[in-house]
Amino acid sequence: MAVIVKTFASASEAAGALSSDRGARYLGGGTLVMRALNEGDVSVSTVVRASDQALTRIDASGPRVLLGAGVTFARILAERDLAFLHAPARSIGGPAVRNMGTVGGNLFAPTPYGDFTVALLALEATVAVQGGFGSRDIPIEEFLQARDRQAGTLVLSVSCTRPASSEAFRYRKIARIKPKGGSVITIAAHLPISGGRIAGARIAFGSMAPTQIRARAAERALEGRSLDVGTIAAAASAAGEGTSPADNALGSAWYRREIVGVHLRRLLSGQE
Amino acid sequence: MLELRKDIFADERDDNLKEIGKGTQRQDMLGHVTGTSSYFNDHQLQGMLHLKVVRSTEAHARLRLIDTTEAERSAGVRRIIRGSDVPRNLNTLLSLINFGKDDEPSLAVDKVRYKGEPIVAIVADSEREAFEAIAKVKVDYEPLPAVFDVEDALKPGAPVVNETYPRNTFTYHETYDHQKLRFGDADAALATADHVLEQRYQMSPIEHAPTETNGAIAAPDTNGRYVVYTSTQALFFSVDTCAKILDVPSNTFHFIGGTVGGGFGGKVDTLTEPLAILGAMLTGRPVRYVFGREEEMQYGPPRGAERIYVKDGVMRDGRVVARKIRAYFDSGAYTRLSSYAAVKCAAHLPGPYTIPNVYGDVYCVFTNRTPATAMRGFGVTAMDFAIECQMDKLANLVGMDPMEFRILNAYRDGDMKAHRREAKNTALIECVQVAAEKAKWPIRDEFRRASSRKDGGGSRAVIPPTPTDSHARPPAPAQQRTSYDRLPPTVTREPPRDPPPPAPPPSPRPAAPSHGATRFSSVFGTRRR
Amino acid sequence: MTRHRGRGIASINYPIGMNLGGDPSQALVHSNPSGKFTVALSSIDLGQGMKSVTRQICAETLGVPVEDVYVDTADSDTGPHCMGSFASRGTHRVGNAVMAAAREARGVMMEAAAEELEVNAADLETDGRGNIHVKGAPHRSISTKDVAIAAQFKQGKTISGRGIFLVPLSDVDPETGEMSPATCYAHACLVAEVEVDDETGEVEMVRMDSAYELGRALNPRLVEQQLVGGAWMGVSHALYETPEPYYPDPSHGPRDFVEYLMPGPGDICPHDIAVLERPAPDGPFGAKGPGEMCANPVLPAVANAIFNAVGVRIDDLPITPEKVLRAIKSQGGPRPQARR
Amino acid sequence: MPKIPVQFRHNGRDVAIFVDGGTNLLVALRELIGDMTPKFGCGQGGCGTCSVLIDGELHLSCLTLAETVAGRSIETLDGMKQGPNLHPLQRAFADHFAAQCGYCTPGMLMAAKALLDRNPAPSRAEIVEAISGNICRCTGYEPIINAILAAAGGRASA
Repeated sequence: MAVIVKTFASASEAAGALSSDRGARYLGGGTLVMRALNEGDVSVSTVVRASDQALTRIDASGPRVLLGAGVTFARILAERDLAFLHAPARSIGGPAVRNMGTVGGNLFAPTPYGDFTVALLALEATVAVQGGFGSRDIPIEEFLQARDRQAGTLVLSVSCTRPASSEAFRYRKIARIKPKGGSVITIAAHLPISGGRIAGARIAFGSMAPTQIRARAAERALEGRSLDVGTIAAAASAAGEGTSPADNALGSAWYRREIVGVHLRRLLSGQE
Repeated sequence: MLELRKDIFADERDDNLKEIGKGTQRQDMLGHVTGTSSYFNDHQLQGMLHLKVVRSTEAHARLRLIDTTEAERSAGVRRIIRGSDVPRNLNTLLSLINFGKDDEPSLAVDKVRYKGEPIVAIVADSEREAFEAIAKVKVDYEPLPAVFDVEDALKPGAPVVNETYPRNTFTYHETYDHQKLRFGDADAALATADHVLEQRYQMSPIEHAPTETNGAIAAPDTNGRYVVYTSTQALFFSVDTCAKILDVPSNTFHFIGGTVGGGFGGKVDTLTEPLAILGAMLTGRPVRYVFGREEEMQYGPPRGAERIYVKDGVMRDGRVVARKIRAYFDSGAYTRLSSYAAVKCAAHLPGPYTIPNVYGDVYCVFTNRTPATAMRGFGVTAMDFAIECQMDKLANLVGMDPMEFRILNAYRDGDMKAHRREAKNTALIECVQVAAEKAKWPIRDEFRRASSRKDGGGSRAVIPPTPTDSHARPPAPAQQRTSYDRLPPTVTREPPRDPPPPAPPPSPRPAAPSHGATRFSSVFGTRRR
Repeated sequence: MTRHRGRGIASINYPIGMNLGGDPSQALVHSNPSGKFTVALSSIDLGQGMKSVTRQICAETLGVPVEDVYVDTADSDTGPHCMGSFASRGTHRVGNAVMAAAREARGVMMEAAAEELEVNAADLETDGRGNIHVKGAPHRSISTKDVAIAAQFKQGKTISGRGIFLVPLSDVDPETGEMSPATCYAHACLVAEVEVDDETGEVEMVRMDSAYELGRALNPRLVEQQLVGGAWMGVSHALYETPEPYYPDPSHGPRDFVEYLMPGPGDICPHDIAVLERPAPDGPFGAKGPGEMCANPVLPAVANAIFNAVGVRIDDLPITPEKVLRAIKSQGGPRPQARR
Repeated sequence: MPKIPVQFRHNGRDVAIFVDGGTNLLVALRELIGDMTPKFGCGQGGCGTCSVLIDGELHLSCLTLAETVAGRSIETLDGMKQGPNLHPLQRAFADHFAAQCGYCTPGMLMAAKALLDRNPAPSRAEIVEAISGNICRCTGYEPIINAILAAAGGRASA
C-alpha cells in the first residue's frame, strides 16, 4: 500500500486530519518523516501537509519574535533581525538540511538531534499548537515534557522574546565532527543583565536528558550575581545537577557529566 | 603535498619510461565528474521487484517458529523465501580456496547467532510493500545465552556460538585452535632481557562505510541465464559463491560490476547476490536487494575487533630481543574471512623489525556479533597499532629517541624474518630517515647513515634453535593443490600422530542439508569436511 | 593551559597481495582494426584506480600512447578470472597480468610491423606515440593503426595477448608458522602532531609528515589520492570510528552518518608526503601497492603523539575524548613529555 | 491507488511524471525520469550523495516528497555541463583528482555549485561549510576543497 499524502490549505484542517488518524504524520521539511518512510517505518501510512502561509511566517520586527513552524534554518540565517538565532541555526546539519529542516520539526527531533530547540528552551519560547479542538500556547518546557504524546498535534509557530543584547544570549554545540557533527552536548544560555547583575538566568542543555532540559542548578548559581570568574565557576560546578544524560554513539553519560561544566564555563567566559 | 624522492634507490630503477611515472588523468574521471559512471544500482530494469530481509532481533536464539502466513497475504508480495528454499543453505566464503568448513546459512533456519541475521527474504512489488510484509512476519525466539567477548568465548562452559566450531575457535591444521608462529626461544630471551614490557591492546570493530551500500540487481536473461549487476569487490568470488549456494554451474550467471562506490573490504562477502538471484529465479522477474544505511552500518560486516597482548624483552642498548604475542580476532558469529586474517597476522609478526626470538599465537574466535570481514589493512592494522605503540613505550623505557630506536631494530636486506624467509627489498630505515627529515626531527648521524642495504644478513640471517609445542611434527603437506579446487582429494595424509584433544560432545547440527563434501585444503594441505 | 601539543611516530611494512599467494589474476589485451587496444579484466575498480593504473601499464608495455588503451573491468562474460580487489593486490597482481598480456600482444604487433616494413622484428622499436620504426632509422616507420589494419585484413593475425600472474600458494607449517606470505612489502613512516585538550580529552590533528615506500609510483597522482585519503582514514580509525562504541557491549551502535563518526572536512590537517621507490623485483615496473597500508601508521603515530602531549597511553581504539579524559584524570592531570 | 501527477522543470526541461504517494524525489528522478546522477547513499539525510538544487537551493532529494516539487525547477549533475563543455567545477574536480570511487561526486558538485552560484569567491572555511553535509569516504576531502577553491579562481592550499 502506498502512503497517502493529504495536503490542506489551512493549518487547522491539517491539524484535524492529523489528530484523527493514528498513522498520520505531519510533513514539514522532510528530515524526519521522509527518513522514516525511506527506512521502512510502516507505522506512517498518511502524510499530512499544509500549504498555509501562516506556517512559514517570520515576525522579527519587534521585541517578541515569532517563527512559523515551517520556517527553515536557512531562512533564519538570511534574516538579519534574527542574528541571535544564527549560531543555533548554523549548527543544524549541512546546508541542504538547513534549507529543508524547520523550526517546528526540530521540536520533535530526538537526541542527538534537536539543537535549535535547546536555544528556544533557554529563551523560554512559547509553542503554539493546534490539536483537534483548537489552538493553544504551551511553554516550551511543558511541550517537551509531553512531546511523546504530541504526535497528533500540529505545531503552528514558536515565539520568544528577543534577548536584550547579543552578549546576553550564548549558544554552543559540542560536536566531535567539524563543521557538521551530532551533538555531544548542546548548551544555550540566556543571561539578561540588570544593574550589573544577572536577572532571569536561563540555561538549557541538549543531550543531557531524554529531552532538552533546563539546568536549574546552574541558573541558581548565576541568578542575581555578576558574571565574574567566581560565579562562572559556581555555575560550572553545578552544571551536572539534575541532569540525566545517557550513553549513545557520540558519548557516554559519564563523559557528558564530566565535561558539561567545562563547556558551560568556557561558554560563559567567552573562551574558545 | 606529495614529493617524489627520486634520489633514493635511484640505482635500482629505470626512470626512462614513457607512461609509467606520469600523473595521467584517471580513465574514469570524466564519467565521475559528469555522473555517468555506472554503478550497479544505475541499471533500471522493467518490472523490477524489491527484496528485503527479516532480521533477527536477538543476538543468540533458537527459532521456535517462523510464521509468514500473514506476510504472504500482504499486498504486493510476490514471494517469501525461507532457508529451505536456498538450494545449499550453508557456505563459507573461503570454501572457494578450500579453507574452512561451511558454517553460515544464507537464511537462518534453526537458530540465529547474531542480532540482524537474515531469517526470511521477502520479494515485493515495491520497497514499501516489502517493509509492510516484513512487519507481518512472526518469529518466535527462544533466547540463548550470548557471548560478546573473545576471551569469555574461550572459557569452559561458554555458550557455543556456531556448532560447526564447538569450541568457539576456528581450527587450524585440523589440530590447533590458533595459528602459531615460533622463531627462536622467546621465553629464554625474556628471562635474560634488561626490561620486559607486557601490554594489552584492543581495537574495536570498524565499519567500511562506503557511500554506496552493498547491493545487487539480478534478472532473468535469455537462454536460462541470469544477469547480475553487483557492487562486489571480487567478481568471480561472487560468481562462484552464488553458483555454490544456488547449486548451478557458474556460467549460469553473467555478472557485471566493475565500478563500485567504495568498498574498503566491505563488499567481498557476497551478501546480496545469492538472494537477489534466488528471488529472480523464483519470480522470473528482476529483483533488487540493496542495503539501507542502517542495515549497512549494523549488519553489514565490520572489520572485526582484535585484542592483542604483547610481551617484549628489550636490552638497555635498545635492541629488542624477544617479542611474544597473543592475539584474538573477533570473527563474530561466522568465519567469513577472519580465519585467513589470523594467518596473515601471524606472518606479519614481529612487525618490520629483526628480533631474534618471536612467539605468536593468533586466534580466530566466534562471538554473537555481526560476522566480521576484510578491511583495508586486513589482519595487520590492529597489530601495527599494538606493535608501534609498544615500540614507542620501549624506546621510552630505554631512554632512546623513537626514530633512532626504530632504525636500530629495523629489518634489513638479508635478515631472517620470523616466518623463516629472508628479508629482501626492505626500505623501513629510509622511510624513517625521510620522515624525520620532513618533520624536522633531529636524528644522530649514525642513524642518518644507516641503510636497509647495509649490515643485514650474517648472524641476522640465522634461524635460531626453536622449541616447538608438539613433540611429533606432522609431516609436511604432500602436495600443493590449486585454489578453487573443490574436487575430493586425490592424496590422503597420515593423521597427526598426536591426536587432537577430544572435542566436546557434538551440538545439534543445523537442520539444513550439509553439502560440505570432504575437500582438500590447498592452504593448509589437510582434509576438511 | 589546557591544550598540549605532542608528536608521535610509527613505522610499518605491509605485505602485497593475498597472504600466502595462490591468488591469480588474468588479463586479455587485443587491438581493434584502428590500432586501439582494449584490456579485458574481471577486476574491480572501487575507486583505487584499477582501470587507470592497468591502462598505463598496458600502454607502456605495448609502447603506445595511453589514450590508445581502454580498460574494461568486471564483466564475467568477457573478463577472465581475477581473485578480486582486496589485499593491495590490484597493482601488483593485475598489473603483472596486464603486463604479460600486453607483452604477448606487442610481440604480435611487432611481427606484423616487421612483415610490413620487411625487416626483422628484433630491429624495431615503438616510439610511444603510436608508431613503430626501425631502430636508429625513425623514417622507416609504420603507425600502429596501419599495423593493425595489415594484421587484421592482410596478414590474418590477431594482435592480442593473454596474461596471468600467480604467486604460487605457500604452505603454512602448523608448528612454526613457516610460510611465504608475500613476495614484496611496502613501507612507511609517519609523524603525527596533535593537540590535546586536558579538560575535555579532545584530540585535534595539527599536521602529519610521512614517507611511503611503494616500489614504484606508477601514477603519482593516483598514489597521492591513496595516501591522502588513506591517512584521513587512519585518523578516522585512530580517533573516531566504531560501530560498537562500548565494545564488547554491542549496544548503542550508530545508525547513520551523524552517529557513525568520521572526521569532516573541518577536521583535516596539513599532510606532507614523500614517496620513495625501491622497485619490487616481481612488481610491474617495480610497483608494490599503496592501497591498504597508508592508513596503518597513522593510528599508532596518533596514539604516541597523545602520549607525548599529555603523558597518557591509550591502548584501546578508537581514542575517544572520553578515554583520554579518563586517563588524564586517573594519572592526576596531564604530564606533557619532552617536546619533539 | 491512483498515481499523482507532478510537473516540474528538470535541468531546464519541463517534465511530467506520475508518482505513488510517499515517493521521494530521488526515486522519481532516477526511476521515472531516468536521471541517474543523484545517488542513494543513506536515505537519512546524512551523506549528501542525492543532493540536487531546487530553485537554486541545495536539497536532499531522498528527503524530498516528489509531489512537493510541482512547478519548481530541479537541477542535477546531469544538467551541469555547459553544452559540450565541462562546467568549471567539473574541470576543477578532474584536474585536482577530486574523485576516487566517484559515488559522492554528483552530490559534492551540486553542493559546490550551490555555493559558487551565491558566493563566487568563497573562503576555504566557507567551502568546508558548504560541503559539510556530503560524505566522502575516499579522498580525505582535501582535493575536493582544493578543486572548489580553484574553480572559484582561488589558490589551492596544501
